[in-house]
Amino acid sequence: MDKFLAPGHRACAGCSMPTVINLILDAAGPNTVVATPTGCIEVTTTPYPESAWRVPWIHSLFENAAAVASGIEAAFKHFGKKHNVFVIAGDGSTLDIGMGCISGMFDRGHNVKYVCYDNEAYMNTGVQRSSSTPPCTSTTTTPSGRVSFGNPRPKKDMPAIAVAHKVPYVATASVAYPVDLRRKVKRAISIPGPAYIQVNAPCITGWSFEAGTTVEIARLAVETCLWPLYEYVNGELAGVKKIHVKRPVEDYLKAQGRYRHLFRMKGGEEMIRVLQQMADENARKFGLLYEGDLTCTSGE
Amino acid sequence: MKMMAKEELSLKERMARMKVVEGSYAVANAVKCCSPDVICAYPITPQTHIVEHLSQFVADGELDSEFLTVDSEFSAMSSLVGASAAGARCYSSTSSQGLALMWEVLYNASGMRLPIVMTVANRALSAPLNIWNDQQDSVGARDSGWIQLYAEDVQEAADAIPQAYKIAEDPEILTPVMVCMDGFILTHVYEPVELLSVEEVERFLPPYRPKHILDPENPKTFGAFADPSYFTELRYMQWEAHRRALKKIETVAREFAEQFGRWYGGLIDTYQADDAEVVIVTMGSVIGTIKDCIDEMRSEGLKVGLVKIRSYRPFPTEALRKALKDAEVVAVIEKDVTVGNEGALLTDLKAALYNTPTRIPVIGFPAGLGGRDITVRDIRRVVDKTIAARDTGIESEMEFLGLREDLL
Amino acid sequence: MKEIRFHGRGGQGAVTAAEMIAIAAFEDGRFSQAFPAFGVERRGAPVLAFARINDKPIRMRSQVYEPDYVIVQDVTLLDVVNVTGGLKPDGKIIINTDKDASAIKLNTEAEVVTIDATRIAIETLGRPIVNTTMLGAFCGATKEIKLESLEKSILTRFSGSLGEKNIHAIRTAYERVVK
Amino acid sequence: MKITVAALTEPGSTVVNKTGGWRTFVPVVNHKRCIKCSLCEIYCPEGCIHQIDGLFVPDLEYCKGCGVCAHECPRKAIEMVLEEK
Repeated sequence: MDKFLAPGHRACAGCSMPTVINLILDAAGPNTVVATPTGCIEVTTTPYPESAWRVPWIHSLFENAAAVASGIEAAFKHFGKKHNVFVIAGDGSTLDIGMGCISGMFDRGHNVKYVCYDNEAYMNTGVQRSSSTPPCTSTTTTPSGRVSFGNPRPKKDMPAIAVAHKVPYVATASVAYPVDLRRKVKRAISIPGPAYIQVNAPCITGWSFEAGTTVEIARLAVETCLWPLYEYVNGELAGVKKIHVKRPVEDYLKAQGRYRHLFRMKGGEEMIRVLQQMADENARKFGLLYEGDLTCTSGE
Repeated sequence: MKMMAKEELSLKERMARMKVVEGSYAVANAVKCCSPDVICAYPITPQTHIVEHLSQFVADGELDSEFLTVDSEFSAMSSLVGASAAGARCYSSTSSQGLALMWEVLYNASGMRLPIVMTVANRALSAPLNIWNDQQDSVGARDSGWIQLYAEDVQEAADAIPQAYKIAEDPEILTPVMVCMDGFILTHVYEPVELLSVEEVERFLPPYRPKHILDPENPKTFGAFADPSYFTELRYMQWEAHRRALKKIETVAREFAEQFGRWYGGLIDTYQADDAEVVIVTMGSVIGTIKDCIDEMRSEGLKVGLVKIRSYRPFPTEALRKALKDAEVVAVIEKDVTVGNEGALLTDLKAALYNTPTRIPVIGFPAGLGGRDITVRDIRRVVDKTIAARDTGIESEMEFLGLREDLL
Repeated sequence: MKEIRFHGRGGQGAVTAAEMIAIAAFEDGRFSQAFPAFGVERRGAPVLAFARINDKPIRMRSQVYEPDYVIVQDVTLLDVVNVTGGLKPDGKIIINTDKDASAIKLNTEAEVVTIDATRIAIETLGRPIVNTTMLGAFCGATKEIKLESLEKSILTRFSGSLGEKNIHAIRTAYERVVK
Repeated sequence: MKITVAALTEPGSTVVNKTGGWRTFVPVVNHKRCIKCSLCEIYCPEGCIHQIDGLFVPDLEYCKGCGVCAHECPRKAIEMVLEEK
């Protein structure tokens, strides 16, 4: 069966983003309209006069997709049309520049399902830090250097911000867990009002990992507990993806060029310990482990 | 061009149809009569009364629109981009900083050829913060691809709304329209107005039936990105649409006059200009004061006339050349100034006249900045200076009208 | 053309008063215009509003500099604002005060009319909101608008018993000034 | 081709852009080992692995040779080999 995103698009070989889009649209179905801000999606899927999209799709600006989707939803409401309205947006446009529009969209309670594919930096413009970039990540604007371990700040907790807006459905997901992702999209649609889903979406260029390992990297993020999979329904934690074997963060970090400096620099070990504490805290906070589960200490 | 009404109504007949209302109410009522599907606006002085009246119409069930109380002007225009692409007739209104905050979306709406209509309640741009009227805001947006109409009085600001939709939604035009009205001076004034009715406007303005919308049955892509091999042509198409709008604005104004008996000019209008030696060119609410002043000066034997710019974008180059061909000297009064050059209208007008045989002297007067009142005495000074420029040569091409030199 | 300037304090309804005059004059079959001296004044600060009445459509949009009539809603403004500025010598200034006109010293040749609008307002409306009462006095002192037209105009803004009370206030002020 | 007002484009029209030329390595499927889990089809970023007559086949007109299918195949039924051009 043809996917909703046609081949011939210009995404990097091994990019996770087209897979994320196809999983979303596979779950949402053809009765769906998508708004997308400026970013890799727009540039790679809609080079005029071509478009990869097989659902109606609109791009306006970098920071306004949530507002554009609000207007679409309002128009459909006015005309009595029942279509799913989605935003599919990167982390820069979501956590940084588009924050005001998203806050407004959540606040007004539009029936818009907002999916952020989170590749943790501004990849379209060349891997600059966003507020979704994790600590100790080397980007082109927070490069590692003699006196720097990369990004000094924690990752902004956007799902918590969505929950604080009383968004009825908030979830995290991963490209490595397609069944879970599709289920969450369907659940988001089934609950009236806004929804927010943040999907971990590795970027082969910005994260610098081996060809073919895109999904593997995303899976490691979950298995290390650096990317917890959870759902909030009406402000309550309503489900988590449990981890059978919790992997050490090194397994995730060492597979990516953006953390290479942590294994080479003096003091890098201490930084890795900090990241491990973050993962452990996620495991504790969300209850990611089965009782008595093992934690691997090194490798496999 | 003379009034095109089938039958000119007597003043008494017109008075019988008038009501004294606030300018913002008249505009909101005109918007209501156009039955927009989606309205998005963010409060900013002096535009607020327009959206408050519209909100009340919705609350009272008199207007069936989705009214989005958005988080910013930026979101307001962005939401309308989405709504318009989804097939909705859309309205917003703003002022000053609000328009500036929309700047990025303005280009987007026009580039995507979305026929949104917006009232700009003209106000100065900060700093220093100033809530009063001038036209720096919309003049600053003159290159955004929007059509810009400027209103002389409340009646015109209201009547321009259905005209704006008719122009914007024409499949040959598909370009958003800004209706500019001077903040406070027109938005907050109470004066007699013939209020439009839904039935009348329905006869004038056809329903909006866009050819392409966001529709899962026909899943088009809106807002693709265009590389250098296509961008120029897409801009050219916008530019062509503005050229076609030159005619469309005239046609729609005539159609309006035929049905409603009210004529404000098409692209421009003139007052006592036929035999005028000195012609003032301007736009907006200062025109009324100038007309009174011209009557005075005419009674004193001074051949002064007025050319009113109604459409600033598209710029009515041909119409201005024709209207000014017999003038001896021209003064431009405008409520904006390009810091680093001169008034924007002054530059535009001089450019329009440059490649013509009648390259008459043109001098400019930025006036009314930040709400500085423009008085009859000010207009007289403009005329005196302009006559001097004709008789003894141009002393300075531009003068800030009413500049308080004592403060400098 | 007749031009009117209103001096009040923010919250006293000077702008509404100007609007009421515009509506009433139009009711009389004349053209009119009313507008505030737009500002950011808050409750209590001195404010200005203007109105024009004419037999033909009004095009003039500048502020009023040489009024035929001035209405002062609050006597304390006499100390802080030049209320007679530009007032025509054959014009009138109507001031809300319990003093007699002869006790008011102003730099003008125009006729000074005084009215204890605050007392009338308290007695008829139960509140010291004087804008409508002052309109009754204006109507009586100038005959520029018909009393019935003013009453109609008031009823477009105030309905029910509030409308009736305001009309009572207007008539009281009107009669006192006419006497 | 004439340009369209507002740069509207047709759905799925990127199919004219054959991205197969981007490839260095080509996936070769050992259909005997395949258990038809369809993970390769799900994960393929190009959406160009299709089931044809019961077999999972990459459409080499579009396959960019990223290797995700091979890496994710639980039975190692797909091998990336240097493509001869």
